[in-house]
Amino acid sequence: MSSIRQLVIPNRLIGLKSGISCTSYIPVRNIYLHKGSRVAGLKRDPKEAFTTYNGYQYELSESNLKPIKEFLTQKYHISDELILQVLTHKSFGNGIKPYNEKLSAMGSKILSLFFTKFVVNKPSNNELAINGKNLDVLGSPMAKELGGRYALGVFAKNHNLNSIMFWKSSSHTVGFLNSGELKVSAQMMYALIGAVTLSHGKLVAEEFIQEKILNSNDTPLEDIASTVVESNIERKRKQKETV
Amino acid sequence: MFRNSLSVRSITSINNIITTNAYRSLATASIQSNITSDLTPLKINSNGSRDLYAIFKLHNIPYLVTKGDKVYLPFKLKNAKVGDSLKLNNVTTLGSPEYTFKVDQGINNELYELKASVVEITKEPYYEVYRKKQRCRRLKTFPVEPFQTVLMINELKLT
Amino acid sequence: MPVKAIARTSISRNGVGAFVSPCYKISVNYCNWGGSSTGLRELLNAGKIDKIAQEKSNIIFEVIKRTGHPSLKFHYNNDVVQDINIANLKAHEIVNKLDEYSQRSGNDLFKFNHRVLSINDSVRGVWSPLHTPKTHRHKI
Amino acid sequence: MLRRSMIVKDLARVSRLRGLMSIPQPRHYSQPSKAVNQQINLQHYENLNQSTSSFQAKYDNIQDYGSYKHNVFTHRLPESTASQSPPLVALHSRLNLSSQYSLSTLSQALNLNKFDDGLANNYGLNILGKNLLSYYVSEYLLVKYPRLPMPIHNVAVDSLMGSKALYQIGKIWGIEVDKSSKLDKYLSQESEFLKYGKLRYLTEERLDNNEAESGVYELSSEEITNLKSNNNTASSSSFISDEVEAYGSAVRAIIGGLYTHQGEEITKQFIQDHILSRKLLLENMFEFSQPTRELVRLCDKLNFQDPIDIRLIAETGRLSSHAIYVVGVFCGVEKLGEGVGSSMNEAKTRAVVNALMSYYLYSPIDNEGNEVKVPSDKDYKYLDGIVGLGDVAI
Repeated sequence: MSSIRQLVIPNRLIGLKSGISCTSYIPVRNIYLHKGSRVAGLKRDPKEAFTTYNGYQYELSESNLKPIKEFLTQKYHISDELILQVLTHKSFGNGIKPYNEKLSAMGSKILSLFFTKFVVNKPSNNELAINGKNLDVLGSPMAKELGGRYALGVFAKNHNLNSIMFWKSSSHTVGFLNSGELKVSAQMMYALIGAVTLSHGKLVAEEFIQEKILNSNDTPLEDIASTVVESNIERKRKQKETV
Repeated sequence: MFRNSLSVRSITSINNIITTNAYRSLATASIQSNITSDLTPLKINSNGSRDLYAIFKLHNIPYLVTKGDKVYLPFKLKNAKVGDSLKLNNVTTLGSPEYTFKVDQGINNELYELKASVVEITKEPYYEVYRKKQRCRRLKTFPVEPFQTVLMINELKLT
Repeated sequence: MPVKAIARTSISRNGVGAFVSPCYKISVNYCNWGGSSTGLRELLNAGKIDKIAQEKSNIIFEVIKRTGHPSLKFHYNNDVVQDINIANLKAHEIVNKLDEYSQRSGNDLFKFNHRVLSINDSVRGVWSPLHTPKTHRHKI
Repeated sequence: MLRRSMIVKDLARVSRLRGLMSIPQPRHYSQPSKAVNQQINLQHYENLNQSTSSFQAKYDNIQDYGSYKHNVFTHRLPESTASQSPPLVALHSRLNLSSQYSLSTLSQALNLNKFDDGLANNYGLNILGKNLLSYYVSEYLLVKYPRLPMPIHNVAVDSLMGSKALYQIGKIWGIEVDKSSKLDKYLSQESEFLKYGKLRYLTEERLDNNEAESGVYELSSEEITNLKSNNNTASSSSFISDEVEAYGSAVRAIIGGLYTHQGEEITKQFIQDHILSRKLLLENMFEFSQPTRELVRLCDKLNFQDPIDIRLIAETGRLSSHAIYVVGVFCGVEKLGEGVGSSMNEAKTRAVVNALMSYYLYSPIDNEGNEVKVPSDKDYKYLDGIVGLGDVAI
C-alpha cells in the first residue's frame, strides 16, 4: 500500500471536479434517454429522474432556494450550492447528487450540545446542582426531545421550510409521519444547522439556533417539544388505565 | 492545560551546537533569509504536516521520527523527569513524500516545531559480561543494566 | 451498501497530547519488628515517605504494616504489579528504588536494537524497482 | 484543606480477606454508546418514556429546567470528605485538573450506583460529557475527513469515544473498581474514604454474592440480553461487559464535570489532549464488496467526463517465476490509483481500492498549507472541500 502512495496525488479528484484539468477530450455519445416507468438497462431522462414527486425540478434556481434563504437572512447566509445540498436527501436520485447526510451529522451534534448547555445553565435552586448547573434535567424526556427529530420535523413544517425538498419515499401519500417526511424534514433542519456551523463557525451557529429556532416568532421549538412530551405522557397514562 | 506545560524546556546544552559560535549564527541567518519561501511546497506536499518526517540529532546521533513515534535512547537523559516536555532543536532534515529540506548544521528553529515528552525512564534487561585476562585464571564478571529513556514525539509540524 | 465498516479501537499514545504517568499506586509494606525493615522504618519515622507522597501527588501511597521482609509494590495502569524486595536496604537506597520504579511503565524490560519505534506508515513508502524509468530498470 | 494521598493500614489484624471477584450487576438505565444513528424507527416516539420511566426527575413545569429534581438522591459528597480520599486526590492530580474542579464532583463522576444512601450518581454528568464528547469528536472527524463514508465515520467516532476506547482511557487514568462489600470493608478495617475515589457500579447484593471461582465471570441480565441481541447480527464479537460500560460512563462523567467547573474551552482542550490524540486506524476500517462498481459510480457522481479505464503500467514478465504486475486506474489522462499484484486481477482490484481510499481519506488543508481549523476554533474559516457530498449507492 505504502509503495503506491507516493505515486497517487490524493487531491487529484478535487482538481478534476472543479474542472481544472482533463478537458482535452470529451467523448460525444448519443444515448437514448428513457421517459416514463423504469426499464432495466435504459438510462432515464435526467429531467424526469431529478424531479420530485410534487413536481420540483432539481436545480440551482432562486425559487428552489427561496424558503431557506428567507429563513436564514443575510446574517446566516450560506452559499447556494450548500443550500441545494441541504435540501437534498440521500434518497433522491439514488444518492447521485450531493446530499445532506454529513451536514446533518454535524447539525445534530451541535444542536444536542446546545440544548444540553441550554437546559443545564438555567438558574436552579436544586441543592444537587454542581456549580449552579442543574444536571438532573438531563435525560428527562423533555431534554431529549428538545433536539429531537420529532420537534424539529414539526418545526420545519410549521415554518414551511420543507415545502421544497429533494427526496423520495416509497409512498408519498400516507401522511407526514408515515411517509417519512417528518424524518427527512428533521434531517434537512439538522443539515441546515450543520451548514451554518461549517460556514460561520460554532459561535455563530449557536447564535443562529438561539435566534431562529429557539426564539422563533411563531411556535418556538420548546413549545412543540413540550406538547409532544406531554401528549406522550398522557397517552401512556391512558394506556395504563385501560390495562 | 493538561500537559505539564511548566516543564517545557529546550535541551540546548546537549542537543545543540553552542549558540555563541559565530559560524552557527551566520548559518541560521542565511538559511532564514532564503528558505522561508521555499518551505511552502514542503508544507503543502506534507498535507499540512501530516506526512512529515524529521531527522533530529541527539549527541550527534540522528533519529528519524514522525509524530507519535517512540524514541528509545540507550542512556538516561540528563535532568529529565518522566512527564517533561522537551523541545528538540537540532533538526537536520525535514521531509515530505516528495520533498526534502536538509541543512547539515541544523535547520533554523523558527521553521518547524518538534517536541517530545519523556514517557519512561527505565533500564535494559540485566546481563553479564565476562572478561578473561591473560595469566589470570579467574573470569571477571561485570553486571550490566544500562538505563533507557523513552521519548514520545509530541508535536512535529512546520510553522 | 457499498462500503462496510470494520470496528477498530483507536490506539492510545500516552505523551501525545496529555501524559498520564503509568504508575498509579505504590504499596509500602513494612514490619515493625524485623531488622530488615530498619531503613524503611527510618524513612517512615522521619516523615520522608509523607514528603515523597506529597511530591508524587499523582500516585496513591499505601503504607501497610505486615510481618516479614519489607517490600514496595508498584501498581501500573497495564494491570502489572511489581513487587520489589527492599530487605536490608538503607533509607537512601529505598528512595532511589521509589524514584526508579515510579518512572517506569510496567512493561517488561527489553533491549531495543533500533532507535525509533513507529506505528505510522512510512512517509516515503517502500522503494519499488518497477517504478524506476524504463531505461534504468534492472534487466535479467 | 487537608488533602491526603496516603493510606495507612494495619494488615496484621485483618481476620479475613476475601478473594476479589468481579460479579457485575444489572445497570439501572441504558447508556447507549452508539455514536451517530441516523436511522430512526418510528417507534422511538412511542418508547420515549418507557426507557426512563424507572428513573425520572420530577419537575414543577415541563419548561422550567431549573426545577427538575431526582428524588432518589438526597445529597452530594461534602468536599471535606472527598479530600480525605487518597485515590480521589491522586486521580485529580494525575489528570492535571485545576483546583476549581472540586473533588466531590470527581467522586460523583465515579459513582454509578443509583441507591447509595441517597448519594448523587453520575447520571447527569455522564449525559453532559457524552454530548460534549460526541460534538467535539464528530466535528474533528467531519472536518478533517469530510469524504469519509457514513458507516466508516460512525465506526471512527466509536473508535475514539466508544465504550472500549473510554475503558482503555479509564484504565490509563488509574481508576480502580470498588470490589469489596460493606462486610469486607468492615473486616479489613478499610478506610471509609477509600471508596469515594473508586469506580462504584456493583450493587451491595452483587458484592456480597461473590462465592464464585476467581476468574469465573457471571453475566448480569443486561449483559445476557446484550449478548443475545449481538448474536443475531454480524458483529457478534462486539460484546461489551458492565465493567467496560462503567469505565466509559465514568470517563464521560469526568469530562462533563470539567464543563461544569471550568467551562467549554478547557473541556475542548481536555478532549483534544486525551481523546483526539489517539491514533485512528482509518485505513483498516474499510471493507469493499464491489470496489470497481463503486469507483465507476463515484466518478459518475463527481461528473467526470471520461470513462474509467484500467491499464497495465509495468510487469516483471509473465514467464518470470513470480510475476508482478503494476496496474493503474485512469480517468482520461489522470491516474486515480495504482496497485501491485501477482495477477492482473489482483493488481486491478488493489488499484481500484487505492483510488477509492485516496478519495475517501482526503483531508483538506488551507491555502497556506496548514491543517484546517474546526468550527469551534477561534479564527475558523470556511473552505471549499470541507463539506462531504455523501457516498454513492450501488
